[in-house]
Order: sequence, then structure tokens, then C-alpha cells
Amino acid sequence: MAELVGLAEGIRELVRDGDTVALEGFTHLIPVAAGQEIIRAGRRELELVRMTPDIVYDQLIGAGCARKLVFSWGGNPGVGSLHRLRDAVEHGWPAPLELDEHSHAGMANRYAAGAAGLPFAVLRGYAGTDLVHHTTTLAPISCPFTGERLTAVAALRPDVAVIHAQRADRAGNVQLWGITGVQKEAVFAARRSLVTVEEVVDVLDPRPGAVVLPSWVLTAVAVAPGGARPSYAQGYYDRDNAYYQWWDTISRDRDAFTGWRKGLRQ
Amino acid sequence: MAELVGLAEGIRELVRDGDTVALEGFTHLIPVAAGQEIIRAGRRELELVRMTPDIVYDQLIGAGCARKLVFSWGGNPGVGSLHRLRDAVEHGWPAPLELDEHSHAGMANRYAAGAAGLPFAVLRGYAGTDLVHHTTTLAPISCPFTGERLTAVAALRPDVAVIHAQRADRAGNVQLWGITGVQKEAVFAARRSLVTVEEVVDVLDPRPGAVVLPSWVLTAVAVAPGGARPSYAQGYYDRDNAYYQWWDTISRDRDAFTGWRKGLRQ
Amino acid sequence: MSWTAEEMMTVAAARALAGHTSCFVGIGAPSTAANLARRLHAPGLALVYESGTIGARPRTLPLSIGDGELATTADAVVSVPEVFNYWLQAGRIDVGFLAAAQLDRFANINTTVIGPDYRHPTLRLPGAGGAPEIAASCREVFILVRHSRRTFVEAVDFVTSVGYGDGPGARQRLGLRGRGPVLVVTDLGVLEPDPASCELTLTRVHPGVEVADVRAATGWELAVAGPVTETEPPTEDELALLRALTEGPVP
Amino acid sequence: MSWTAEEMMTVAAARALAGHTSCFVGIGAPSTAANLARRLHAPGLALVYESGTIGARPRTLPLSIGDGELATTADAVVSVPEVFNYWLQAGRIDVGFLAAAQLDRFANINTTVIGPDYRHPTLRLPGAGGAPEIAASCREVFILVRHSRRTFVEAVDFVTSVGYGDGPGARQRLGLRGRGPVLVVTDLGVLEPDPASCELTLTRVHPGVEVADVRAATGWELAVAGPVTETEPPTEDELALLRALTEGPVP
Repeated sequence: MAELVGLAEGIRELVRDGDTVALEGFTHLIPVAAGQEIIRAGRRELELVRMTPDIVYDQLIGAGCARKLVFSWGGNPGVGSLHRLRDAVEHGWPAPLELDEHSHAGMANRYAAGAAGLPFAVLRGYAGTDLVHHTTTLAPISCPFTGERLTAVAALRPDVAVIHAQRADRAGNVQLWGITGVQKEAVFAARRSLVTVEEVVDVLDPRPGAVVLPSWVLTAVAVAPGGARPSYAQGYYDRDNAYYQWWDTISRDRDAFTGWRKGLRQ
Repeated sequence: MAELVGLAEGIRELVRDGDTVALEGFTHLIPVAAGQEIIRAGRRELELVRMTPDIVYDQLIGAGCARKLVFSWGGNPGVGSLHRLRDAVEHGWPAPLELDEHSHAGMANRYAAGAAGLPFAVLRGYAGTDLVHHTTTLAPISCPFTGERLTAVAALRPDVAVIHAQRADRAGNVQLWGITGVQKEAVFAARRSLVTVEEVVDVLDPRPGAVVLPSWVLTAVAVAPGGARPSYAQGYYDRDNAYYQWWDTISRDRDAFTGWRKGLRQ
Repeated sequence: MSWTAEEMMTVAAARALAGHTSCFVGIGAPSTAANLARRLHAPGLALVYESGTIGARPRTLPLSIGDGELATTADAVVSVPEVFNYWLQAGRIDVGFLAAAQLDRFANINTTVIGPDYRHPTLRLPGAGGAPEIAASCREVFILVRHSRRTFVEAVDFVTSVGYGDGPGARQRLGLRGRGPVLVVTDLGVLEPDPASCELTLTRVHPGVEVADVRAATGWELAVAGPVTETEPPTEDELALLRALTEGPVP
Repeated sequence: MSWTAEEMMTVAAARALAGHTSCFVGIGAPSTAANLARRLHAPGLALVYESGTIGARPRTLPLSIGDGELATTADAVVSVPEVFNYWLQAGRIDVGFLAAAQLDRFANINTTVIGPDYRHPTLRLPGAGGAPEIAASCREVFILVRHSRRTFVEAVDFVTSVGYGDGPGARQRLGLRGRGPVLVVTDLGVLEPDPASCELTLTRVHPGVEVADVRAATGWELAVAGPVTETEPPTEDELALLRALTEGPVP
């Protein structure tokens, strides 16, 4: 059963130096507060996994938490580049960043394989692209029935997955709705999981489109109101688009970023 | 876009002699009216696919519509045997029935592969069982990353899938809820699809747990109130348990069955 | 208060669920036992049915694994591919409950055909259903079956679901990740696999049953544990709750 | 009424969606064009976004492919694995819209890195996202991109998404099941693959654009169709609806 924990405590217990860590949330419900708590906790040498590394991963990378990035699309959505990610890749600042790069379909299937307890997934993809030359986590595979050539991708098995959800009940059952992305797969693929929620309620009344993750498949739940800002939490708050634009200016400059980083410490 | 058709017309157009036909519905929303319409249409040499062949498949098999059965569990749920299925397998009456037999996990993954446009799926399953000696639609496969031995199952690609749902709107968008089983996968795996519904409504207001199949992924929709009886349609009617027990007595005896079969004709 | 052998079997199985988090349930006696356990000592036990209902809390015994009551009371209803891939195969479920038409000394199960020829069976049974993967992937498996020589056979006619295969090491060689059957509860007693030989061994008899009765109902030379204990008889509470369950709705 | 080259590009792309059932949409110009098409001539066009929103009818232009407006107005919201496997990969989507940082004469696309060394790029771009499988699996692909020698290059630095590979037969050899890019709409005109050579060929220029302008903005020796036609200028209706879309909420 999931333990109800404080956010700082939960992050310090569940995310350790050197871990493979997946923070998921596809534009919606991005676990930003949890990501910034990882920076505060001073974690190092993380292998960061995320389909769409965006602002919070730019922050983690700029803060020097990451050794490696496993991803499929790294940008500031609707705005432009992730400057800290680019600085790490283009100039090795603050440290070189190893990449394991896939397509969205590949990453989604890697999580799904992990969630299903399989070592790999099969998809139609990658044929003819240069992605095949730059990752060791894909391989050709033949259909044993038709002989067709397809692509196998290695399962993702993060040490810990972190997601944000709208709410939990007192037993630690979690409910999220709206665009629910790849969060169930990320949690199921991981050895440990932490879910931050907007609020704890008595009863999770059913909602159209809701995904429910029972307490017994989770490790910990932490209340973190506004924990997805500047992304949005459907039914709670909208995306803070100005922050995304503001981040573009802060992150362009190492000094401005360093100032932001210092301000993050309590 | 899905065409709104009459049930008899829809079945006659979409289900042809010799077709591979999947009627799905996991205990709930079994398309019984559609299945009986296939009997009325006198279809022959069908390859019938269904995870849980139950009364309606017993009827189709007894009526001589089937050449082959692809399945994972064939029984009268909560009651006992399917006597027409047994008579076909044990005594070749009214005709021998070829079997392609799997486990539920295998069948579910075969549909999922078909739905995803893949020729096969991979699972942990079948190792050590005698199922491997009696079907050509499974094969060993090795993980290209870890070397682990797993099982590949061939995708199902029925010519036509038939399911029953609670309702559709006038544009032919379909909504079903409650236990939704493997219906989306069956429809997506098939080349053509027919959905029978309890009713047509103006607006499909969202419902917790509902699956929506847009009109543009379906071939035809037919109104068939009570079309899942004697199984149930959540929100409309309960399972008619007496029918399941009554069927046990009718189906035990070839003459009693033949009488039932004659009564089915209009 | 008197009770039937069937009731003793169900109560013994329900008791064995104490301390477990989740249970993959088939219809019939397993479902009754699991629902009894939730009312007795395991109110938090998550029932998972292969129809995709996760954490169902049925107020009455379901008529089938896809009963509407399961969907209405579940924490979540997921698709059938999802329940098998993400929940069962991934090893997320503690206990799987299985029945058997035939069972051998290594707890291998047949629910497919009776007779030597698969193509021309003496008796066609329903088949595999969810059982092979339940047997492979649950952390532990409980088998619930009535004791008779027809069921407890020297060799099963068809291996539908693997117990311990041909003995020690077989599960590992086959890549099966769960522990396998740890408990066989019958209407006569309880069998458990010997830790060294994996052979099913009589460890308990139900009240009023003699070891000789169990031997007589077993189609192989049954191994018997040094001390065979006797099952505690059903308590009044257990029987009252069980009968309320099997005889009608519980509020 | 006057218009910008960007507006002409979006209108031309929206027009090309006529007669299509479903469209896999990326954010930016493709999303604007697809939403314009729904307001103009294709009210039934099903918009599918990689966030899993199926049949979204956004009342305002989404800020991202995961905008809440998409979820709120969609026929269905499915998981990200599902949208890629069951909807895109299965070949269920008519048209996929792609952008490009670099594009070659065979419509191969780079959105990964600029520079010859992947490990040490001159410019790190966002990467693949959904594009490789959109390019592989949609029945047809439209590419929307501004025309410049920086973008229309002799050879892309990295093949992120495959157009026609190295020419005729390449898609078949690679097992790609969609037809590939059938239309490249730019701010200068429209390119289409030559049916025989698969090479992108200028078939239309937008009003006021000369063939020489397009040649000058293309980094390879551009093939030009026998008759190059001129795009119909945007109508007042098209411009009014487009501006209402890009400038604020539409009721």
C-alpha cells in the first residue's frame, strides 16, 4: 500500500544518486514540484527518462543532476529550445550529457513493455532513420510467422517513476483525468513510484476518462498543490504560458540560470 | 464513416461464407442477436474467433455455420459445458470442428497485435504447457537485448468483428461502458466491423469508464435493443441467468437443439 | 453447528488469504473464498478478475467473472489485454486461485481434454482461459479442487497450466517467475509441495477426515508429512458469513 | 485584402485537407491549418493529437499538443501508447502533418541535429517526437515548412523521418506502409513528388512568387513541373476565419 509522505521526504527516500528516474506527464500534469525537489535534494548522476523533456528537465540538467537523458522530444513546447539541454549537449555545460534517443512511439512502447514485465516491445518504426545508428536500445526483429522485419525496443525499467495526479483518497488510491499520457505505464514500469497530488479527498467519485491507480501498486503519495505548475492540472488550474516564455529568457544565459538555481534553495 | 443499417441487412452484407468472424464481449455485451442473425442468414464455413465461446457460439456451431473455432475458454459460464461445442469436437456433429486453441492472455495479445497493425505479439506464456503442441499460431522468440525466451503469438485479423454496445449517436459514434473486455481490439483488428447498439441517442454524454469508437473507424452500426440478451447490458438490463440454465437442457440433446434451431427462423 | 466438506474447503482457502494484498480470482469456489476472506479478515484484499475489474467489492457473489456487480464496485475497470499484460504478467498479483479437472503430483493442471488424443478427446473441457498465465505469473498459486481419483491422477492428459513441471528446477528452466502452487485445498485436507522434491504432500486433514481417506481419493502414492495436523473447524462467524454469501445478497 | 506568406501557406495546407477523414496533427502551423480546414470545408475532419485526444474540436487554437481544450472537446482520450499503436501504426489515419528543420529532395526530414557529428552537434534540435511513425504510417503526409536554403538542403544532416529515402522503391524496401509525403506546402509554393523519380518538384507558386524565387530558396537544383500553376489567393472567408483563429477565441 502507498504511504502518504511529505514531498521533500518522499523524494529523498525514493530518488537516490545514480538512479534511473522517470518524471512523466504529457504536457498535462507534469510533476514539476517533484522535479525541483530533486534539485533541492542535490541528487547527482541521474539517468533521466522522459518522452518530452521540457522545462523541469531543463532545470534538472542545468542544475547538474543528470548523467544521461533518455527521451524522444526535447523542447519548450510552443516556445522553442531547451537552452540548458542544448548547452549540455552542444558544450558539455555543466557536464556532458549522454543521450539515448528514440521516437515517441518507441518510448511509449518501451514503457509499455516495462509495465507488462517484458524485456522488449515490437513496433513498426525507425526503418530508414538515423536513430538506429545512435542507440543500443533498439534492434531489428523478424516476425516468426510472416518473416516481416520489424523493430524491437528495449523495455524501460526506471528505478523510480514520479507523476502528478489530481487527487488521492486517504488510502492512497490515486485518480487522474484529462490527458493521461504514459503515466500508468511509467509507474508500472518502475520499481518504485511517487505520485504527487493536488489534494486528498474522502472518496474518488468516478469521472469520465479517469485513470485510477490503486494504492497497492504505488510506493508513496505526497500532497503538492500546484505541483504541476507551470503546466496545468485539468479541473484545477490552467497552463501558465507566461512562465514558459519567461523560462526561455532565463535559460538562455548561464548566469541567469545560476541565479534562478540559487533562488530555488529554501 | 459508419453506415446505420438494419441488423439483418448488416449481417448479410458484412458476414460472408468462409469469413473469419469475431463476435466479442467478455460476459457483458455479448452480441447474441447478431450471432443468431448469422444463423438465420445461413452462413457456412466460418472461422469463428472468440476468447470465450459461450451460448451464442454453441448455437452457431450446432447450426453448422462453423468450420473452425479460435478460442481460449469454451463453456457455459456459471453453468457447465457447451454441449454443441462438445458434440462437434467429440463426435463431429453436425460437422467436424477444427480448433486453434490459446490462453486468454494469448488471445488478448493476438487481438492487440491485430489492432496495432503488427503481425505478432510477445508474451510470457505457454512455456511448459501442451498448448504449444497443438497450435501453429504460436512460436518461441528471443529477446534481442537479454536473450530471454518468450512466446510470440500470431496477430488476429478477422474479416469482420461484431460487438454490441449500449448506444450510438446519429453520426454512428459508439459508446460502451462497464466491462469493455477486448472489444476495441477486436474491432480494430478486423477489416470490417458491425456494432449493434441498444439505442441511438442525440448526444453521447461522457460516462466514467466509457470507451468511444468514432464512426470513422467503424463500418456499420445497427440498432438491436436487447441484442445482448441473455447476457447483460450495463445500465439497460441484467443477465438472464435462467436462459443460461435452460440452454444447458436444450443443448444437451440434438433433437431439442434442432427444434430450437427451427424455431429461430422467422 | 455442522458444515459440509465444501464449506470447510472454502473456509480453509479463505483463511489462507490472510496477509495478502491482491488476488486473481476465478469464478466458483475461488470467488466465494476470496469474497469470504474480504468479509472475515482481509477487508483490504484487492480482488482482480480477468474481465478487467480491479479491486472489485461485490456485495453479492458474482455469477460470472464479468458480472456487472464487479464493474460497478471496482476501483478501476481496464481492458482484457491490460489486465493480462500490465497486472498479471508483470507479477503485480500476490495470489492466483485455480481449479482443475485433473491434477498431478507436481500440481500440473489439466482443464483442456480428457483422453489421450487431443483431436479426439473422450471429454472436451472448457480449456485454458486465464489459467496458464495465472499459474506462471502470480507470486503464489492456490488450487481449490475436490478430492477424487478422477481428479488427482498419476499423469494429466494435457498440461494446461504448469505447476512444478517435472519437478525441482522446472519452473526456473521454463522461465516461470511466480513461485507456483503453494497450497492445494480440497474437501478432505490441504496439500503443500515438499520444499525439496516439489511433490504435493498431505500436510493437513479436515476434521473427521483420516489420512487413509485422502490416500484413497488420490490416484498416486500420496506423500504424507511427518506430522499431519487437523484443520481448525469452521467458526460460527465463518459459517454465517459464508452462508450469507452463498445464499443471497449481503447488505 | 492583403495577406502574409505565412497565411497563404496555412490556407493552402487547409485546402489540401478537403475530402479527408482524419488528420494526425502537430502543434504550430499544422494545427492551425487543420483547425482552419474544420471551420472551412471539413467540419467532420477528425483531429488526432499525439497526446491521445481523438476527434478534438478545439474552440481556440491549442497551445500545445496536450492542451486541456483538446481533451475537453475530444470524442475520446486514449493513452499515448494506444494512440501510437492502435491509431497511428495500424494505418487508421489519413493525413499526417509534419514540419522540418531540414528537408532533402526526397522529402526526408531532419529535426534532430544540425552538423555532421551527432555527438557534438552545431545545433541540437528537439528530436523525433511522433514524426518518424507519422511519416511511416499515415496514408499520406503533408509537410509544412518555410522555404529557405537552410531548410531545403542537398543532404539532411540526420534522417529523423523518412520521405522517399534514396528514391523509387525505398519505402517498399523499408516496409513503410503509408504513401509518404505527397505535398510540401511552403510560404512560396507547393512541391509534389514526381511519380517516377520521387523527387520533390515545384508544381505551384503562391501569388506574387516567381519560380526563380523558389529556386533561389532551395538548396538543390529544383525540378520544376512542366506547367507550374498559381495558387488561388486566400479568400476573404479563409482569411477572416484564419485570423479569428490565430488572434483569439472563436465562440
